Amino acid sequence: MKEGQSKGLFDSDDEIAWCPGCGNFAILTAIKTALLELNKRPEEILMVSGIGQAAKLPHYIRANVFNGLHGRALPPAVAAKIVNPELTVIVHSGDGDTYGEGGNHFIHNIRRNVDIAHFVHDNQIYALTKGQASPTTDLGQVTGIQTKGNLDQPLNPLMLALAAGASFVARGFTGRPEHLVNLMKEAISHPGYALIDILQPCVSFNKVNTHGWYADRVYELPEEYETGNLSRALEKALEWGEKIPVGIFYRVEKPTFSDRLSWLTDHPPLVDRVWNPQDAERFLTELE
Amino acid sequence: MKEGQSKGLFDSDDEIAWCPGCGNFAILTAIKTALLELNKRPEEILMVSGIGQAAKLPHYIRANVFNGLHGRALPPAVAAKIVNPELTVIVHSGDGDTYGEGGNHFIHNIRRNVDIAHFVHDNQIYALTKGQASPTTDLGQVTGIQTKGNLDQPLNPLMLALAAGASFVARGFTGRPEHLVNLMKEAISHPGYALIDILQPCVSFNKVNTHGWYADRVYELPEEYETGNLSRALEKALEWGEKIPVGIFYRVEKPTFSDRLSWLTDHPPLVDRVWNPQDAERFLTELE
Amino acid sequence: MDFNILVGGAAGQGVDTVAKVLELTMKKQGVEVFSHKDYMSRVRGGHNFHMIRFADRPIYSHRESLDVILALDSKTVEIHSSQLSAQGVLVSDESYRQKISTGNALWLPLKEKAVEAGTKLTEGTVAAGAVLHLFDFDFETVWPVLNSLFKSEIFEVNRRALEIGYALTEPQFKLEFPESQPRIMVTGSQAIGLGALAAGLSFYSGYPMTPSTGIMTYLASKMEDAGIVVEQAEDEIAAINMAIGASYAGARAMTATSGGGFCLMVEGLGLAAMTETPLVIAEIQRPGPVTGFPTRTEQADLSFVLTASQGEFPRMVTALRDPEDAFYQTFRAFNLADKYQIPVILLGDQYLGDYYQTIPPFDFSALTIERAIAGEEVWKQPEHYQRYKLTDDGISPRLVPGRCGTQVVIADSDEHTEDGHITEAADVRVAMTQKRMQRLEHLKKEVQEPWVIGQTDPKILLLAWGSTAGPVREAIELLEEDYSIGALIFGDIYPLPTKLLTDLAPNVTMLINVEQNATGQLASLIRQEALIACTHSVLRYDGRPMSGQYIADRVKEVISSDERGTE
Amino acid sequence: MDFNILVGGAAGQGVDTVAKVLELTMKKQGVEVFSHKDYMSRVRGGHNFHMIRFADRPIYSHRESLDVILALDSKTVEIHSSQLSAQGVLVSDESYRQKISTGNALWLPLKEKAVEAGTKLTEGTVAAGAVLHLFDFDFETVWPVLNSLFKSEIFEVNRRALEIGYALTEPQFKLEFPESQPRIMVTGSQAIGLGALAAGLSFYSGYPMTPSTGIMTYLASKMEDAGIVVEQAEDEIAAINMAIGASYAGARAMTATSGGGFCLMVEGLGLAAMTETPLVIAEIQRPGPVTGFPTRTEQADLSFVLTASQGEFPRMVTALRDPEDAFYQTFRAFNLADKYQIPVILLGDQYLGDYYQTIPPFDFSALTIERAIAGEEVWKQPEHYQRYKLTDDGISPRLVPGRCGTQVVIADSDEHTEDGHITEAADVRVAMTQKRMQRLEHLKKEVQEPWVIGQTDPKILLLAWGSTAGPVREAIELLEEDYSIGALIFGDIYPLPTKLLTDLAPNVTMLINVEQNATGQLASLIRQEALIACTHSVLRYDGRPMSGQYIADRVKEVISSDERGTE
Ligand SMILES: Cc1ncc(C[n+]2csc(CCOP(=O)(O)OP(=O)(O)O)c2C)c(N)n1
Ligand SMILES: Cc1ncc(C[n+]2csc(CCOP(=O)(O)OP(=O)(O)O)c2C)c(N)n1
Ligand code: SF4
Ligand code: SF4
Ligand SMILES: [Mg+2]
Ligand SMILES: [Mg+2]
Repeated sequence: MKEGQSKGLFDSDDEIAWCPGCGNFAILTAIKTALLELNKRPEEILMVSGIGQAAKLPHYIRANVFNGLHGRALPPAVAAKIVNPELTVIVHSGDGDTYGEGGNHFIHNIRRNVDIAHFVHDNQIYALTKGQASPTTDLGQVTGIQTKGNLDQPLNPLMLALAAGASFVARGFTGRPEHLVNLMKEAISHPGYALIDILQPCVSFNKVNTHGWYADRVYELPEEYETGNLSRALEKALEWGEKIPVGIFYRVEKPTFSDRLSWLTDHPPLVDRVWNPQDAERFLTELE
Repeated sequence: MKEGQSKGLFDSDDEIAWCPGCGNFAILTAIKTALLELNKRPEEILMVSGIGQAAKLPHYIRANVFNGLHGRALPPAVAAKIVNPELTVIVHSGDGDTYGEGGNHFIHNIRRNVDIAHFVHDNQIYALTKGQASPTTDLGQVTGIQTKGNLDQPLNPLMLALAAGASFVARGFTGRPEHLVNLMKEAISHPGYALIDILQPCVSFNKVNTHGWYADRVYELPEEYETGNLSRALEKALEWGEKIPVGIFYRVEKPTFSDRLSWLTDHPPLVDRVWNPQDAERFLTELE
Repeated sequence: MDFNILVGGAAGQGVDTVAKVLELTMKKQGVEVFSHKDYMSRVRGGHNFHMIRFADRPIYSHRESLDVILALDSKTVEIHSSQLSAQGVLVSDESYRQKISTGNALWLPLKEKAVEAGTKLTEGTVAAGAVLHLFDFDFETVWPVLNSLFKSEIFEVNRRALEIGYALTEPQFKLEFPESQPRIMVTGSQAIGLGALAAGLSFYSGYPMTPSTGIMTYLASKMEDAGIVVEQAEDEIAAINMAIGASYAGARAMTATSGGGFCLMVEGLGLAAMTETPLVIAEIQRPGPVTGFPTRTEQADLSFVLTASQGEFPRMVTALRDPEDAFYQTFRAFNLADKYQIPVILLGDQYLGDYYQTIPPFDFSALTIERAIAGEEVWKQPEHYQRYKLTDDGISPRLVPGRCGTQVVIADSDEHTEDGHITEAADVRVAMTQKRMQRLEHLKKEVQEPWVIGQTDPKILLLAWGSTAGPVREAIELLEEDYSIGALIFGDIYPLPTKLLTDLAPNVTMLINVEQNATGQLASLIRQEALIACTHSVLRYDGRPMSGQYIADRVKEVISSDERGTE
Repeated sequence: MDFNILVGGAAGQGVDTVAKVLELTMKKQGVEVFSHKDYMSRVRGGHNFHMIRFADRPIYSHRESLDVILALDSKTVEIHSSQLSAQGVLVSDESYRQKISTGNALWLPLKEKAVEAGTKLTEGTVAAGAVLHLFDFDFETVWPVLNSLFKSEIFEVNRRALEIGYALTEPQFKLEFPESQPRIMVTGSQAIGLGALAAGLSFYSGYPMTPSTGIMTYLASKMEDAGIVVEQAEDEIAAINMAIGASYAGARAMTATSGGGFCLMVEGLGLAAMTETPLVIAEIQRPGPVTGFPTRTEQADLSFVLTASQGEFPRMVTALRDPEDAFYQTFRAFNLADKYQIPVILLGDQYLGDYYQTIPPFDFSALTIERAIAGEEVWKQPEHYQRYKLTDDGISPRLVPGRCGTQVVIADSDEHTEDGHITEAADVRVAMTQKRMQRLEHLKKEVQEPWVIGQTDPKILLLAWGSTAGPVREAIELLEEDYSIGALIFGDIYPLPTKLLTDLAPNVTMLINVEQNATGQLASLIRQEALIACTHSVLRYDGRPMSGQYIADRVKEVISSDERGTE
C-alpha cells in the first residue's frame, strides 16, 4: 500500500440499500481490495454508473462518482476519461443497464476503445424494478412480466464484446472473490476498454441462477489458456450451461482512442487546457 | 409468376431521388426481381425503413410502406409482423440507420427472431447527411467530420449478428445482382430474422469503398461451404480486406417469436381478433 | 365510521402481505377501503408503509391521522407514532418498546408467538390477527382471504399465527357495516390495464419503469387468456416504435412508462402524429428531474407532455383522476385515438397507480369499440388508395395493410403527399399541416369539462387535475361548512376545456391551483389557454401525496394569509 | 444599390460552387452580401437554389424579387422566372429557351462554351463569368476567389471558362461600392462554432443531423489546431451524455442537433440539470413533425424545448437572431451555463444556420471566460466536499474531479443529499427543489430584453424571435413610412424578459406575432408569462423563410383586414 493507504480508505459513509446476501456485496469488497492493491487513492478514481441495484455501487465506495441515467453509464465515463486521462475510470452497471437500455453504447464504446474498466453485475434479471427478464435471462424463465416464460433468446455478452472488437474480455463470479479481484486489477491496468461480466446472484428475484447454480458450474480458465487468440476466445465464450468458464477470455493491445489523437497525447489533459477567447481570433482569417 | 403478376407489378410512380450510378438502384432491381420470382403481390408486402438514402427504397416499389424514424426501422417492422403474420415484412435500412442509431434494436431483434428479412444497404458511410463516418467506415478514413481520419474501429456486422444469435446471416454485393436476388429470396423464405448486409457503393461520398474496390475483392462462398456451423461462420465473417466473401454465412432453424406463443399460432392473426368490451368483463372476478 | 391503519416495516418484512390480509378482510366485510402505499426504491430494508383506511361510506383519499399503527420495526414506531390519534392504538413487538407521545401502545410478544405458531416469518400474520381483533373482525371472512394469499404449504402455519395473534387483543373499535354493495378493489394500474383490455388492446410493448410497471404486469398476467401480446422491449424507444408498428398493422396498441422513459418516447410520439397512427400512451408520473424519487408521486410532467416532440401536431392529454375514471378514460382513449388518428396521452402518477380503492364494478354494458377503419367503400375504389387524402374534416379514411384488397398503405415520417410519398412542395406542406392541426378543433369539441365539486358558484375556487381529485373532494368536504368553496378537477386537460372555467372564474375572489408540483403547471396552462391567472397556489413537491386534510389545512392558511394581506 | 441574383439547378450541378464564386467576388469587392440557400434532401437531382443579394449597405434578409437568374436547368427557369423584376435578366443555356413572363432572357451557349473551355463540367463557371460581367465586376478580384475554390488541376480550365463566359455578356447593372469596411462572411453555424471555440470549448460530441451538422463540421475542421476533441457519437443519447461527462470532468462541452435528435437528448437535458452540470446545447430547427422537411426552416420547437424532460428545473433558452448575435450569445451561453450550473439551449434554425452574411469581424477583445469553478478555499477545507451544498443563492461551489486535492466530487441523478448520495427524505427533496429552482430567479435578472426595432412607442407592435430578426427589420423599414410600427425581437426567450413588452403592449392597437410556425409559439409563451394576448399573427410554415417583403405584405393584409373587420 501507498503511504496514506489504509484498509478503510475507500469506505463510504452512505448506507447500503442492497438485500442481505446479495452478490453485490462481494463485488463491492472486491473492487475496494483491487483498488487498494493497485495503490490507488479515492480522488484518482471516477466511478460511473447508470440506474439499477448494481448502479448504486459507486455510492458505497469513496471516490469521485457520476451516477447518471439508466443505460447511459458509458458515454459520460468515456468522455470524462478523454477529458482527464489521469482519472482511473470504472463503470459499474447491471445487465439490464448495459446490454438492454444501454446496448448501443456498449457496442460502440468497444469500437472507441477508451481506456476504462467496465464491470457488469450480471444477475440475469432486472432487480431494482423487481424482477423482469434482462437480456441475459434464460429462455423460458418465468417472471412477473414474462408470464409465459422469457420469449427472447439470451445475449451472450462475451460473444458480443468479442464480435464488436473488444481488446479485453473477461468473466468473473462473486463466488470466487480472489479471482475476481485479480480480474479487476487486470482490467483496470489494461490500456483500452476492458469488460468483466460478473456473475452476481440476486437472492430476491432470480431463483434460477442462484449462487449454488453458478458455483456448481463455474470453473477457471486454465493457466495454459491463451488469451490472444480470437477464434479460441469465441469458442470458449460459447461455452455456457453445464460448465461456465471464468477468467480472461481475450486480451490484446489495440490503440486506444487517445492514442489516435496526437494533440491529446502530446498536450496536457483537456481539463487543464489554457485558453483565452483571443486564442480563437486566428480562426477569423478564413472568414475574411 | 402468379396470375396477375407482371414485370411492372412492383413499380412505384414515385420519382427516385438517388444519384445516378448509386448502388441502391441494383438493390431496388434485385428486390423487385426477388419478389416477382417468389410470386408475391404488392399488398402482401410490407416494406419498413428508417431514414437515409437506403431508407427511401420503400417509396420506389409498390408495396405497403412504413417509413419511420432514423434508426428505428426494426421495432415497427417486427411488431407489424407479429400483428399480421400474413404480411411479408422486409426492412431496408442503411449502415448508419441499422448499426449506428439503431444498434440496440439490431441486437435485440435478433434475439426476438421475428420472421422478417432485413436488407442493410451498407455503403460504409452516412450518405444522406453528406458523408460522415458510419459504424462500418474504415479506421482512418477522412470525412468532413472525421477530419483526422475515423477514430473508431469499424464494426463487423456479420460478426455482431452471429454473436447475437441470428439464425440467417448473409452478405451480398450490388455488383453481383443475380447472386443478390438469390440471397434475398432465401432471406425472405427463411423463418425468423434474416440479415443480408449488402455492399453498396455510394458514388458521391465514399471514394474509398467504390464499386471497383469491392469488385476486386468480393468472391462467393463456395458450394461446399457449410452454412450450419457457427464457429466456421464466425471465422469466415472475420475475413475482410484482400478478399471479401459474399453469400450465406450461417443458416439454422430456430423457433421464431410467434412459435413460442401458442395463442398466436393457434388463433387468427391479431389484426383479425374479434373482441367486445364485454369479453373483458371476466377479468373483474379477481378484483371482487 | 372512518378508521385508518398504518402497517409499517422494512422492505422484505412482509408489510405488503399483512396489508393485503387487512385490506381484503375489510373488503370482504363490505366496508369501503382506501389503501395507499409508501415505499422506497429498494428491495430490502429502509422504511415502507401502507395506510389502510376503511369506512362505511366511500373514501376518496388517504389521511394522515392514525387509529392503529402496526409496527413491524422500531423505525415505524419512531416515525409514525406522533400521527396516532388520542384514542389510537400502536401494536408492535415488545422488543421495540419505547415512549410514544399520543395514543396507547400494545407491546405484544409478536416475535415469540410467531415462533410458537411455527416460524418467525409469521410475525406479520400474528400482528394482523391482533389488529383484526381490535376491530372485532369476523373470523369467517378472514379464512378465505388467507387461503387466497398463501400457498397451501404455508397456509396452515399462517392460520395458526393469525389465531394466536387474534387472542392477544380485545376489541377496541366499533365497526359499522354499510349496506353491502357490489364492490371491486382496484388500483389505477389495474384499472388502466382493464380499460385497455376492454377496448380491445391486443399489442402492448413497454419497458419496466416504476411506477408504470404495474400496468404491464397486469396486462402480462392476462396475455394468454386475452390472446394478446405483451412484449418487453429493449428500451423505451423500441417500446413506442413497436406499438406504432402494431397499430399501423391494425392492432389496438399501447405503451406505458414514467417520465424518464417518456423522454425516450418523444420522437416516437411525433412519429405517431406524423404518420397519423393511433396510439395510446400512459405516462405515470414520479418526481423528477431524471431519476428523482423512483417510487414516489408527483404531477410535474404535464408541461412536458403537452409540447413534447419537435414541430406541431394535435395530441390529446387526459389526466386520470381515480381508478374508476382511469378505466373509463383509458377505454375512451382508444376510441379517440382511432377516430382522430392521433396519439392520446393518459397522465397518471404513482399515487393513482398504486393505491387500492373499493369502487362499484365497472359497467361494461355501455362500452362500444369504435375502430374508425374504413371499409370496402374505400378500398374497392379503382384509384390507388391515398393514406393522407385531404378531406373536409381533416381525417383521411384509414385502411390496414393486407386487409384492403389490392390496395397498399403508405405511411411516412417525412412531409408527404396524399399518397404517402416524400415531398418538398410548399403547398402540400401547408395543406398537410392544416389537415393535421384541424383535428385539434375536433378535439376541442370532444373534450369533457372538469368535474365540479362543492359549490357551483363559489367565492373560492380550487383548480386541480388528475389524482388529486379524491383529496380535493375530501378537502372541500372539510371546508364547505366554513367557506363558499368549490373545485374544478380537470381530467381532459389538452386541449383544455375552458367553458366552466371561464364561467366561474370571473365571480370568484380566490382562484387557487392545487397541484402536486413546484411550479404550478396547470396554472401555467390556464394562463396560456384562458388568460386567467390563479391568485394563490397550494403546491406539494416532496414526493408524498396530498391528503384531503393536508389540502384543507393549506387552503385555510392561504385564505388567512390573504385576509391578513388585504387588511 | 441592392441586387439579388438567383443561382438554380439540380443537386450535383455545381450550384454551390457558382454561388460561392459570386458571393466571394462580391465580398472581396467590398459590397455587403446576404446569401441564402434553398436545397432539397437529396444529393443529386431535384431543384436547389441560392439567392445572393448584395448592396452598398447592410442587408438583413433575402428577398424574393430577382435582378438576375442564373438557371443551370430548365426547372429553374420555370419555377423562378416570374420572380424576375422588370429590368431583370435571366441567364441560361440556349437549350432551356422558353417564354418568360417578365424581364429579359439571355439564352447563351453555356454548354457549348464550357466544352470549348475544356470540359462540360465548367458550365457553371461560364455562367458565373457571364453574370459577373453583367455587373461589370473586376477581374482582378475574381482570380484569387477562383484560386481559393479550385484545386490547382482544375483552376486553369475554370479560369478559361470564366473568361469565356465574361465575354458573352455586356454590363447591364451599375455597381456602387460602399466605403470599404472590414468584413467577414459567415453563416450562423460557423458563428456558433467560433463562439464556442472562443469560449474555450474543448469537447464536442454530436450526431449528424441537418441542419445542425454545419456546427460540427466547422468545429471538426479546427480540431487539431484548437487542440480539442470533436467526436461523432453513435446516437444523440450518447452525444449529450458524453458532453455531460466531459463537462463534469471539467471541460467546456457542447452538443448540437435538430429537433429529432433533441428528442433523444431530452432525458440528458434533465440529467445536466439534476446533476447541475453546465451544458450548452444548440438546437437548430427544421420543419417537423419528425423527419418533416430535413433541409428547410421553421421555428416550431420553441414550446418543446421550454418544457422538455420530466420534472421541474431551471434552464435558459436563447434564440439566435443572426450570425453576429449567434457568435456572442454562444460565447455567453458557456459563461451562463458555468455560472448557474445549468443547461443553456441555443435555438437556431436552418435559415440562420445556412445563410451567409457579411458582417463586421467579431470583437474578441472584450470577451472573458468565467468558469466559476471553486478553488482551494473550497477544496482545502477539512470536511468532505459537498457537491450540492445548500447555499443562500442556491449555487453550490463546483469542483472538478481529480483537480481538488483529496476531495471527491459526487454527482447523482436521483434526488440527493448535499453530498450527492441518494436520498428519499421529504425535507431534503424540498430544499433541493428550491435550490434548483432558485437559479431561475437569478436568470430572470440575467436575461436581456428584446431588440427594439422601428418606433419605440408604436401603435402596431410586431413580436418576433430568433432568425426572423433580419426579415422583420427589413419589414419595418418597408412599413415605417406608412404606419406607426415597431418590433420587439426576442433573443433570450426563457425566462422571458417582459419589461419592454409590458411597457409597450398596453399602448398598442395591434400586437402581431410574426413567427415561422403554424401555432404561434411565442404568442403562447407571452400569454403564459405576461398574460398578454396578441391580436393578430403572421405565420409561415411551408419551410421557406419569410423575407422582409413577405412580412411587410402580410402585415399590411392584417392591418387592412382588421380595419375592414372593425368598420
Ligand atoms: C429511462 C429509464 N427506463 C427505465 C428505468 C427503470 N429501471 C431502473 S433500474 C432498471 C433495471 C435494472 O436492471 P439491471 O441493470 O440489470 O440492474 P440490477 O437492478 O439488476 O442490478 C430499470 C428498468 C429507468 N430508471 N430509466
Ligand atoms: C434522430 C435523427 N438523427 C439524425 C438524423 C439525420 N440522419 C438522416 S439519415 C442519416 C444517416 C444515414 O446513413 P445511413 O443509414 O448509412 O444511410 P445512407 O444515407 O448511407 O443510405 C442521419 C444521421 C435523423 N434523421 N434523425
Ligand atoms: S434485489 Fe437482488 S440484486 Fe438487488 S440488492 Fe436484492 S439481491 Fe441484490
Ligand atoms: S449519396 Fe451515395 S448512397 Fe446516396 S444516392 Fe448518392 S450515391 Fe447513393
Ligand atoms: Mg440485473
Ligand atoms: Mg450508409
